[in-house]
This record gives sequence, structure tokens and C-alpha cells, in this order.
Amino acid sequence: MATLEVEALDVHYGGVHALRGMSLTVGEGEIVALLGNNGAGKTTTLSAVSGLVRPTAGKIVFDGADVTRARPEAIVRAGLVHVPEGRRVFSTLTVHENLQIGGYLVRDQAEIRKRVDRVYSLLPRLAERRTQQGGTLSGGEQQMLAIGRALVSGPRLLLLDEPSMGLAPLVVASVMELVREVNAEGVSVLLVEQNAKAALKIAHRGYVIESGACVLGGSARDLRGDSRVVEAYLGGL
Amino acid sequence: MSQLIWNGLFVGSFYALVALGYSMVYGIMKLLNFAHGDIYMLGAFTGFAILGAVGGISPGMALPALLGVLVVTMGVTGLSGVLLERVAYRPLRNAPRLSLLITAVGASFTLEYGMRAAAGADPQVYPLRLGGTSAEILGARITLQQIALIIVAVALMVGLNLLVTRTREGRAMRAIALDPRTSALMGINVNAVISRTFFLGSALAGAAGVMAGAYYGKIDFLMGFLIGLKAFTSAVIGGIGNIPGTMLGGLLLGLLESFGTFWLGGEWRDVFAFGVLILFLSVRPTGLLGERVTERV
Amino acid sequence: MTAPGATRAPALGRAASRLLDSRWAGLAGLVLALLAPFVIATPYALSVMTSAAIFVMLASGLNMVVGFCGLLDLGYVAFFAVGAYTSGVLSTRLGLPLLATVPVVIVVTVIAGVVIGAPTLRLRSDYLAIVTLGFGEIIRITANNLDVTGGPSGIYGIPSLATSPVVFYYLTVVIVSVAVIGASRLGRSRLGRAWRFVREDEDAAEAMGVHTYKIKLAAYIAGAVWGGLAGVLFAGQLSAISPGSFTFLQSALVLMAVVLGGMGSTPGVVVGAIVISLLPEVLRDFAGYRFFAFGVLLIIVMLVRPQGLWPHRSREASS
Amino acid sequence: GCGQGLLGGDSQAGDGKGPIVLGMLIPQSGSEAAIGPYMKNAADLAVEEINGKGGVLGRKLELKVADDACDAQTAVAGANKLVTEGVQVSVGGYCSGATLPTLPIFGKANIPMIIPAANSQELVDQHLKHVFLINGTGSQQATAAMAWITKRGAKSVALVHDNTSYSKDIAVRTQKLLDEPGGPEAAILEAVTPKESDYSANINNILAKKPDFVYWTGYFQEGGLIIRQLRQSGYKGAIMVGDGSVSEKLASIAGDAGEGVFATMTQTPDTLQGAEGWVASYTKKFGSAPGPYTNQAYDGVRLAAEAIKNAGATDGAKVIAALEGIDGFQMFSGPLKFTPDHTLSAGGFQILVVKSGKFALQDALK
Amino acid sequence: MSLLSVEDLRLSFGGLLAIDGLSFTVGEAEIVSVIGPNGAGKTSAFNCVTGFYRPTAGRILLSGREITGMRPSGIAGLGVSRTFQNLRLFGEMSVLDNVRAGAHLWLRQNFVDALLHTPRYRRTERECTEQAHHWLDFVGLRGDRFGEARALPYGEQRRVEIARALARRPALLLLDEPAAGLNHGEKAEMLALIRRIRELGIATVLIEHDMGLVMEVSERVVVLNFGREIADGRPEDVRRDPAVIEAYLGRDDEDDEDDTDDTDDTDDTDDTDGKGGADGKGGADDGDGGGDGDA
Ligand SMILES: Nc1ncnc2c1ncn2[C@@H]1O[C@H](COP(=O)(O)OP(=O)(O)OP(=O)(O)O)[C@@H](O)[C@H]1O
Ligand SMILES: Nc1ncnc2c1ncn2[C@@H]1O[C@H](COP(=O)(O)OP(=O)(O)OP(=O)(O)O)[C@@H](O)[C@H]1O
Ligand SMILES: CC(C)C[C@H](N)C(=O)O
Ligand SMILES: [Mg+2]
Ligand SMILES: [Mg+2]
Repeated sequence: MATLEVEALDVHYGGVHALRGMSLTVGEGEIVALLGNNGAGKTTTLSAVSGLVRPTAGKIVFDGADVTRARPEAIVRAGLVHVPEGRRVFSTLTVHENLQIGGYLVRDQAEIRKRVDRVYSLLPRLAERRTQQGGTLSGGEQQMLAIGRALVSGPRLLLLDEPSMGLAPLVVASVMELVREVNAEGVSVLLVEQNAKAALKIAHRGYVIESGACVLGGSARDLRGDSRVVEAYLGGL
Repeated sequence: MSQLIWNGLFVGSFYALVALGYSMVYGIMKLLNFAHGDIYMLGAFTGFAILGAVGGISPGMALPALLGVLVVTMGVTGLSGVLLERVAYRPLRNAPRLSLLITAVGASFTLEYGMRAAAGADPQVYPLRLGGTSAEILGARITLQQIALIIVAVALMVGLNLLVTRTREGRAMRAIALDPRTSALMGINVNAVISRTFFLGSALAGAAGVMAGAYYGKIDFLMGFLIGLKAFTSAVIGGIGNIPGTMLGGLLLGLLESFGTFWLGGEWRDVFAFGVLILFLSVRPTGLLGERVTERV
Repeated sequence: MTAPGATRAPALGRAASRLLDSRWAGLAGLVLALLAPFVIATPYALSVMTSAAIFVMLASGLNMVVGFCGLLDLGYVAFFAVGAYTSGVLSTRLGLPLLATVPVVIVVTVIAGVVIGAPTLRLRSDYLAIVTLGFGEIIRITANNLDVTGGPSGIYGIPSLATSPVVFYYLTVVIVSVAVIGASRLGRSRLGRAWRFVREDEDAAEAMGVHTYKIKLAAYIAGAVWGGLAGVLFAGQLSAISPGSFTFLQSALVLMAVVLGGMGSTPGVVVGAIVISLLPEVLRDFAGYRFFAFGVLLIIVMLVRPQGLWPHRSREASS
Repeated sequence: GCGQGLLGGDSQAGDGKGPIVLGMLIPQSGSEAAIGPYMKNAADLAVEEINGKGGVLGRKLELKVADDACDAQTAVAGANKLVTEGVQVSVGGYCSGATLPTLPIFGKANIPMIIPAANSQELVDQHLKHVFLINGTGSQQATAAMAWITKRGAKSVALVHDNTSYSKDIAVRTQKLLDEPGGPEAAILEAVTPKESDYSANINNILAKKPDFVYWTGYFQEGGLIIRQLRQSGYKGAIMVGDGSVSEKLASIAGDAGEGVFATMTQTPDTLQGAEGWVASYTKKFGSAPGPYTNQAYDGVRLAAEAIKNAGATDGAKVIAALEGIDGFQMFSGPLKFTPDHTLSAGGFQILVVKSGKFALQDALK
Repeated sequence: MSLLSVEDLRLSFGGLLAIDGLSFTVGEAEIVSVIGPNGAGKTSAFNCVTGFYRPTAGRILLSGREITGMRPSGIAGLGVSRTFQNLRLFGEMSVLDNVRAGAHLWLRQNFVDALLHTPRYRRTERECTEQAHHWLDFVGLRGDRFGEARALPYGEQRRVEIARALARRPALLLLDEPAAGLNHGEKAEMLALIRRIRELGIATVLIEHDMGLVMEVSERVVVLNFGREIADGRPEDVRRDPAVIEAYLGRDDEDDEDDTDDTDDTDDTDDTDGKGGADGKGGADDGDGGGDGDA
């Protein structure tokens, strides 16, 4: 059964019609990549799924429950966690507090501590910066913090919006590895990436969206071989 | 000298108590809640009404009775604060932040003149007085009531500070202050947290209102205006959104007023207080304990 | 290069927005203001309309500071007071006609702008708010305590600019119109753009070579001069001024006019000022309930139009 | 409406046979809002009584009230509104600061002003033909205060005011009298900020000078608090308040501390023999006892009616002349005759004292 | 004499040494890349050069003139322009106004001109607008120029920021991760753009994590690690430097293959499926926003 089903979603920003009949599914335990040009509607799709923007039409089903009109916090409670575009760390909270906020819905203090420690071991740079204010971190460090924060909340489905943006090549590799590990533990992932190559390497399936709708979908292997994808997103061979 | 300090601290602890609510609300929503002082007024009148309804209270029972009234009043003003936020502020959450200034001033007028319609323009006299036998301590005349009031105030403040800095609720408040959208992505129910913040802040203001009514004895429908202004000032001196800072800010303002009156006379008091405040802020632009925000570029 | 959005806008909408273009709306407003006395010219109406016009001038001055430059000023009335008192003192003590005091008022308000602005403009908005509030109070209390300013009872017997209220009204309308147009022109110029850059993002503005400190000071000075000149008109209208007219509430009302109309929008601010100054008069018959009604209306208006009555449009005309 | 524009005819309302309109500018909102209802009620009472006896010159009286919020700008609008509504005599004015800018407005419209309460010297100093004050002036009150201070044998007097023009005026004038050689000394002139609750800092200043007499010249709200806090701080000497503080509320705010507090005040219904009836009828009609300036407002309306009757017309100049000619008209403050300055020839100030929560006559200062 | 020279720069935050004795130079019309792991101090170095951070020690010279400790606008006045790692556009202003900001320093116009609308005012305003259009054309902006900048998609906003920096007519341009968040085709356009900027005779310093772009466009590469310079040289040399591989690039040869793509097509029109960008009403963003005002 699919963890996430998005059906014929429409989103408007005032007069801008950003999504036009967007549909996709994320299966249980899958990593699904979402590719597309700037302005294609990737961020909007994630925002609609996590309840940040209200769709004007369409349906979003998470774990069999309709969450189309649910509030963001209810969606998080259901286990769907969104790492937003542009990192959005809490600037005057320390790194540690940022991570604790990630565990806001977890009542068990010991459990939060355990998860935070795990993030520190996965992303050791954050451990070094434990008491620094989030806003003073370097761009890449902030990106790590944003991902780490989401992991603390213990998601069942993780939405990642361009997690590799601003990361050094070495770190991109390790973040992708991290995503794979998390996925191996049973977390489904919907991954928006401009670094299509890196994304398709770890994804099971992928979609290409243009002008607010999917124009292509298939297994990662198929997409890697598709000439259109290659030309626009992977670089001509 | 010690009298000056004591007077300043006592007045200052009232400012601080009202300022705490101001600061919390400001901290979380960046809202200059002009109606906050009027919630204080509402508290004073609520206490007045309850005492009036209960009728004669023997002097021996004054303090326990007052504590009871305090609790009920805090509930009433807390809920009023929540209602205020619901009606006048929440719908404007996404509007430019100064838009809230209009509804806040509107709410302030509504509360003030609503109370005028309900209770009249004449000042009212509290049915229950904390009269004063004073003792001389370290050269200052201090009444037992003053000490009791200060203890209540400090206890409320300390509790609040623990709440904000140590608990997840407090973290959520600070997160919302920084970025409500992302806070929602953390599973924080932004509306509920804001409501609770309003409840707490308004309850504190209500408590201060009852305490002022019982101690000073006179209440009127405009009594919240000036103290609202001073609360705002205290909150800023302390470093907005910072609870211990706000406490210190209130006390400092009280002391400034006390010493300003002494050195320059009553008519120049506020010039002195504001003058020092301006000088101080030009040296420390984020207040006493305000966080130095290093914006990254 | 063409802008697809502009070409696709329906013709009707475009015509409407042309019509609402500040120039035409402004002209219409001016004509309305000039014709009003032909409809009603009772002393009451004239005095209320004159006050409203002066209030418009105040609001357009504050709009430069708050709306354009994003500096929250809660003590704007300080400049109003400085202007009114300067002209009041000079005209009563030295027997100068009111008009002759204007150059001095300009000089004094510029100085006041610098004095108040210089030490405070480094502060972030909330702190700036309290400092300006403090300055407003300091000015009022000082006027209340000094002898030259007539202490708490203030100055009376200030000569008017005109013998008849009608003439004074027309004079005010003309001066205020010039001031509003001036503020709006400043707002669209290099300086005005710099104000908006500062409002939007100080760091980015600095990176573009905008000396943010000087630019903010310029906004302050401009606001001070507008406020001061409004003060001269105020002194002329009332003939008596006292510290009671320059309280914090007055500052708050001017700020409300700016926000209610729509920050940074010239027509908005004019409308906002007119609403804020006329509404209490309209509600006069409610007597004791007057401010109750005022408060309720303020809330309702804002809930209906959260961006202000006539908000600023950031879309440029593509010409 | 039509005909009110620049091109319209010069319609002077009220010239005909309709009611004679009196205008009253009083604070109904703002910091002094508490006063408005007292003065309005009193005026209504007077109008009703006069109309009950057939009105004036065969015409009924009508009262128009406008709010001045104790604020100059609101007052100017209000005054203009009254002028526009065809008011023939103004019987309002409580706050001097708000009344001051309205003088030229009524003046230009040729409307006589009988000012029942506002009494700052600036109102007098302009020597305006149309302005009449029926409250005692600041200097008269200061003289009365001085007389009582001397009579009490006080040595060192603290003068406390709220930095408004009225209050400061009395305090400063009293200080001048005290500064004359011999007799009691002015220990301190202390200003407080109105509308606050805690005056301990000011009281600290006062007590440091060890006065044996404190004179508060502001209003009753602060007065009550100051008295209470003075006593709480251990002050044992005499306390006196000015006319702005004469209200039973003062005593109830001050509580026990209020007993024995003196006041300088023009005669009030409570201290006048035979006025009980008036107090009773006021209380019956409005459900509460008269308060500050209730009787002055009442007398203001009666005086206006008297002047119009004497003038035989409502024309401004004639009414002014009639007012100047008034001699011996009975008011609460005594028989009336204006000085050339258009003030009361004698302030009529007496010394009252608080006895079981009420103001009673202590000394008529005759 | 080099255009920019940084001498023994140090910067610390409390105990943390963000920059630890950094020296490098940039010559006229040169393209220099600064690379290094996250948190190496690249952005901090930019902030020092542009006056946003005050260095703890060291000197910064622009054409031989010391600029250490000057305020940012002063340094901008000497011909230095920059973009920001986290976009810093004037979000609620039109795209054109954003670019006009770059013209602030050379626009000769005073408040009298503005009040009276003198001929000089009209002339300078027209010139300013023309320039703004010119630079938007130059960076190849496709989206709506008359609407709010924040309604543009991310990649377009990047272009606007560059156009704004260019409108300043700088001698030295600092770009902080201009290709972040761009997909492959868009990166190719960015590459072409940087080359065209160099043709204008503007020296460019580039912070970038995309090695393909860096290797392709740079004349020289400076590598930082922990605030210290660990390499400085020609791209081909730097990429083979073991220290650089160790600290930054890693040994993943698969990535290499990806990064060596030869995107020599300098024309910027190969990506025609790119959107026309946000059109329609500019300011109609009432869905979110909220958190304005920092502090
Ligand atoms: N707040 C907004 N107001 C108006 N239009 C918006 C807003 N946010 C997004 N849009 C528009 O909606 C469309 C889709 O934007 P979205 O951010 O979802 O794209 P994206 O695929 O995430 O692009 P990128 O790769 O640049 O992040 C774009 O045309 C964009 O301009
Ligand atoms: N204001 C500050 N306060 C404290 N530490 C800071 C501050 N600014 C930067 N730092 C620290 O200095 C180090 C260098 O940061 P900088 O932003 O220069 O890194 P960077 O090289 O640009 O990294 P990235 O590639 O991730 O953007 C980081 O570890 C960062 O946490
Ligand atoms: C006691 C009051 C009648 C004095 C009055 N408020 C005045 O300002 O003159
Ligand atoms: Mg996106
Ligand atoms: Mg960086």
C-alpha cells in the first residue's frame, strides 16, 4: 500500500497557478525523487503535502487517511515530516535546542535524548556546534541541522527539499548515504533535488515535473536512461 | 537612600508583573499589545466585582480572600486575553505586523470605554484594603503587605521564567517567535501555543490589577493606559522577550523613577527616566539581557 | 523583453487601476477638498476639515519614516510639538507673523530630527520604538515645565495665517497638498527607493552602497520637517497650544492613520488620516460611547482590510 | 444640509421663536471623563426647572453638550460644533487647557461664555469681553489657602500639584504668598504625575523636608491616594486639598486617612444652609449625589437664563452687557457681581473638612 | 598591483577561529574560486572583504588602498559588489527596483530634483530604468520584471541578485554559491553568465561547491579548510592536490565523471522548457509570509 498518494492537486498563489493536476505516490519504504526546473512546482508540492499551503483542488492521502485539509501539526503528528527549502533553522535557538524542537511531539525525554545523540553521531559537525546559535552556522551546517532536526521527530515519511543545496561534495555524498540509511530503517522519503544524479542514485523511483504537473515517472533506472532526463537534468553524455 | 531603593523596587515589581505578559506576547507575535494595560484594568474591576458580590469580609480573612479572588480573576482575564487574540489578532496573523497595532488600539479603546459604560467613569474604591502597618528595616519603611505582594510577584515571575526557558512549551514559544511556519512543521500547534501565551500573560496582568486595586484602593477605567506604557518600556529595557530581563527592566524603571524624583523633582522624573533609557540603549542596543542577534549575511 | 503578466491583464482591470492611479485619485481628492466648503461651510465643518487636512500632513510625514523607511516611530508628535511651539513662541514673543516663523521652524525641526535620530537609528525597530516614544515624552514634559513655552497652560493668542476660517482652510489644503505630493515624489526618487531598500533589508542595502545610517537620518529629517510644518498650521488653527495636545496618544493616532490607510501608500495614508481624524467627530453623538464605537470600528475595518484601506502596490506600471 | 455652503444664505439658527440654545463643552471621554456627567446632569436639572417655570422670554431652554475630552483639538471641534448648532450662550468649560483655544471661537461668533469650572489665570488675563468666570480664580483660592495655613499656625508647608495648568497655578501662587517674609515657609513645591497609583517617591521628597502642612492642589483621584500614602508613611501633620479634590470620592479613596483633611472650596450645597432640598432633588433625579462642579454648572445655566431675561434678547452683545450688569444674583457661592475682569469679586472660598467621609464646613473665612 | 589583496586575515567568534591567517589576491578581471568544506570560512571571508564582519586581525587592500574596517556601503562605493549565500533580495519590491538599487551610487540626483521633477530627475530616472532592463537582459531573466521579486522562482531570484550586483558597475564582484539550487541546464547558463561578466572586465571571486562549474570557469582556485588556506593554484593542479581531495573533494571517482561535463555552449537558450516565471499579479501573496522583522 502506498504511504502517500497525491491526486490531481491544484495550488494557486493569488493569481499564479502553481500546481495543475499534480499526482504522485510514494510507496511504503520507498525513496522517490522529484525532479524539475526552477519554478516547476516541487516546493509547492511538498508544502501542499505538509499542509503549509492549501490546495484548491485534489486530494492527499497519507497512510490511508485523507489529510488534504489537515493542519501542519496534525500531519507531523501522523508521522509526515518536511525539511523545508532554505533550511529555516531557528536562528537564535542553539543547535541543541533546534534539535530538541524537532522532538516536540515526543513526550519521552529519554527518547528525545537518544535521538538527538544519534543525530550527533551521524552529523558530528553538529555535535561540535552544540551551543552555537543556529543562525550563525555556515550554510552547509545549517542544512545539516535542518535534516538532523527532522530526524529527531522520528518520521515515517520524510519530505526533503533540496537537502544537498550548499553542501560540499563530500558532505553531499554522506547526506545521501544518510538518507539511504534512514530509509533502510523503514522511513519512506520524497526527495526534491536539483542534483539529479545524486538523487537518482539512491532513489527507487522518480518523477519529473513541469509547469505544476508530472510529465514523466518511472523507476530510477529508467529515468537515468531517459534521454529527456539526461539532457535536462543529468548533463548530456 | 534605602527608602528610595525600596520604593523603586516595589513600584518596579508591579511594572515587571505587567511587563511580563507584555513581553511574552510581544516576544511571540511581535505585537505591541496596547490592550495589555487594559487587561490589567479588567483584572482590577473583575476583582472589584467579585469582592462586591461576596460582600463583607472580615479583616482577618483579607489575605486568604484576596488570594481566592486573585485566582478567579486570573482565570477571567486569562480567558479574556485568549478571546482578544481570537477575535482581534489571529485573523491578522498574515497581515503586515503593524496592522495588529490598529486592532490592538481598537481593542484598548473598546475595553476602556466598554468598562466606562459598565462601571461608570468615576473611579471606584476597592472594598477590601491591605492597610499598612509599617516596619523600619534597614532605614526603609516597609509594610508586610508590600512584602507579601513582592513575594507573590516574584514567585509568578520565577515560575514563568522556568516555563519559558526549561520546558518544551517555552521552546515552542521561542520557535514560533522566530518562524511560525517552520514551527508548524515541527508539529507545534501554533494557534494553541499562542492562545496559552495570551492566557498566561493576561492572567498575570489580571493578578497585578487585583493586587494594585487592593493595595492602592482606587481603580478606574483608564488605569491601564499609563502602566501599559511603562510595561512596554520595562520590557524593552530588559530585552524584549527575555523574562529575567523584563523583570530587571521593570525594577530598573521603578528605581529610575524613584531616583529621578529625588534628584530632579517630580516634574522632571520621566525626562530623567527616559533620558537614562535612551543613553543606555545607545550603549547596549538590545537592552539589559536581550539576545545579541548576529544576523548572518 | 515584455512582461507577460502585464499584457495579459484584462483591459477593464487596467482601466480601473489607471483610474485609481495615485495621480488621478489625488487630483480627485484635491478637487473634493476644494469643493467641500461649497457644500458645507459651517464653522464646525471647516474646523473639522482643517484638522483633518493637518492630520493628513502629519500622516504623510510619518509615512516617510514608517511606511517608506520602516522605522517604527512612536513619538512622532515630538516634531509636531517642536514646530507648533517654535512658531508659537516666535509669533507671540517677537510678534512675528506666523508665516515668518516657517524658516526658523524648518531649521529647528531639522536639528530636532538630527538630535533625536542620530543616537537612536542604530537600534532595531522595537528598541527604536521605545526610544522615540521616550523622546516624544521628553519634548512634551519639557514644554510643560519650561517658562518660555508657557508651562502647562501653553501659549495662547497665536496669530492665524488668515482672517477667515474659509481662507485658512483653503490655505491649509494647498499647503498640505504640496506636502503630500512632495512626500510622494521623494518616495519615488532615488532617496525614496533607498528608504525602501533599508526597510526591506539593511544588509543588502549596505552591500549596494546605500549608507543606511545617513538614509535613515534623511527619513527622520524629512519626517521632522513635515511634522514641524504641520505644527505651524496647528498653532495657526487653534491659536492656543498646550502640552496636552502632544501626548503619546496623538503619536499613536498618527501611526494608526498610516497603518490603517496602508503603509507606504500615499493615497492610502491620506485616506487613513481622514478616517482617523473624522471618525471620532462622526461618532460625536455617541457621547460616552464614542471611543467604544471608535475602537470597535477600528477592529472591524482592519479585519476586513488587513493590508490597509488602500495598500501600496509593489507592481510597477510597465511603461 | 442645504444652504450651509459658502454660497448658501447666512442662516442664523435660533433667531426665530424656537428654543434658546445653551452650549456646554465638557469632558465626556479622556482623563477627566468622570466630571462630564456631573456637570451635564446639573445643567439638565437647571434647564428642566427653568422650563418648568415657563422658560425665558417665553421660550424654552435647550442644552447642547459637546465633548472636549479635556483636549484642545477636540475642544475646538466641539466648540465649532456648538457654534454651528446655533448655541446662544456657552455654559461649559472645565479644563482650562481645553477651554483656552475655544475662547476666540465663541468670541468670533459673538457668543458669551459663562465658564462654570475652568479657572486658570490665562482665561482672565486676555481680558476678553465675552468671557465670564463663575468659579473662584487661582489667586483667590491661594489667598484663602494662605489664610487658613496662617490661622492653623503651620510653619512649614509642602505644596503638591499635578503639573496641569490649574493645579500648578494655585500651588505657585500659594508659594508666592508663603515666600513673603514672616509667617509660614514653603518647604517644597512638588509635582506628581497624574493617573498613577504610587506616589511614594514624591512623598519621600515631601517628608524629607519635614513639613507640618501639605497642600494638594490637584484632583481627587490622585488626592485620595496621596493622602493615604502620606499617612501610611507616617506623616502626622495637616493636609489640605484644593477645589479640584472636593468630592466624596476623595474621602472614600483615602479611607480612614481622609478624616480631618481640609479643603479650600467655594460654597457647596453641602455647606450651604437650605441647599439640602437641592441635593435631594438632584439625588432623586439622577440616582447619585452631586459631585464636583455640579452646583457651578447648575448656577451657570441659571445665570445664563437670568442674563438673557435681563437683556430681553439673545443677542450676544446685549447678553454680555446684561452679565456685566448683574448685581446680587443669588448663586450657591453667594450673591454675584462680576469684577471688571469678569471674575467673582470674592472667590467665596471657605475651608471644608472631611468628617466621617463627607465634606463639612470648617471655617467660612469671613 | 592586484585589485584585491587579503593579508593574513583573522576572524574569531568568541573562541571559534573562523578565519585563521588567510592571504590571497585577485587580479584585474580575474576569476578566482574559493572552495572548501562547509564552515571553512568562505562566506566569512567575503563578509570581511565587504565590511559586514570586522576582522580580528589582518589587512584588506583594494587597489592598494586599505579598506579594513570600513562600512559596507563605503566599500561598495569603491567598486565592490556581492551576492549573498541566502538570497537577500528586497522581496516586496519590484524586480526592477531591486536592480535599481545597484544604481544607487552613480545616480546623480538630489532631493530638490525629486521634489520639483527637474529635467535632470527625469533623465536620471530614465537612465536608471534603462540600465536596470539592460542588466536583467544581460543575466537573461525570463520572469516578470514589474512584480514583486519574492514571487519569482528561486533560480530567477539568483539572476536578479546578480543583475543588482552588476548594476553597481563594480570592478570586483563576489558571488556566494551562485549555482546552488540550480539544475544541470541552469548551471550551464550560470557558467556562461560568469564568462560574460568577465568579458566586461570585472574581476570575479566565486564561492561554489559545484566542482564542474569551478573547474570550468576559474583561472585560479583558493582552497580553505578550518579558516586556513590549504591550496592556491590553477584548477587542474588544485583538484589533484591530495590535501584538497582529503579535506574536500573526496575520492568518489563517479562524481568526477559527472563534474567534467563540457558545457561549452555559451548561449543561454538551450533550456527552452524553462517557465516564463511568475506572471499575473505580483503582490498577491497572501498565503504565507508572516514572519517579517528580524530580532
Ligand atoms: N509565495 C508565492 N507567491 C507567488 N508565487 C509563488 C510563490 N511561491 C511560489 N510561487 C510560484 O509558484 C511556482 C512554483 O514554485 P515552487 O517554489 O514550487 O518551484 P520549485 O519547483 O520548488 O522551484 P525551485 O527549484 O526554484 O525551488 C513558481 O512559478 C513560483 O514563482
Ligand atoms: N556570527 C558568527 N558567530 C559564531 N560563529 C560564526 C559566525 N559566523 C560564522 N561562524 C562560524 O564560522 C565558521 C565559518 O563560517 P562560514 O559561513 O564562513 O563558512 P563557509 O565556508 O561559508 O561554509 P558553507 O560552505 O557551509 O557556507 C562556521 O563554522 C560558522 O559556524
Ligand atoms: C478644578 C477645576 C475646575 C479646574 C479646571 N479643571 C481647570 O483646568 O481650570
Ligand atoms: Mg523549490
Ligand atoms: Mg558560506
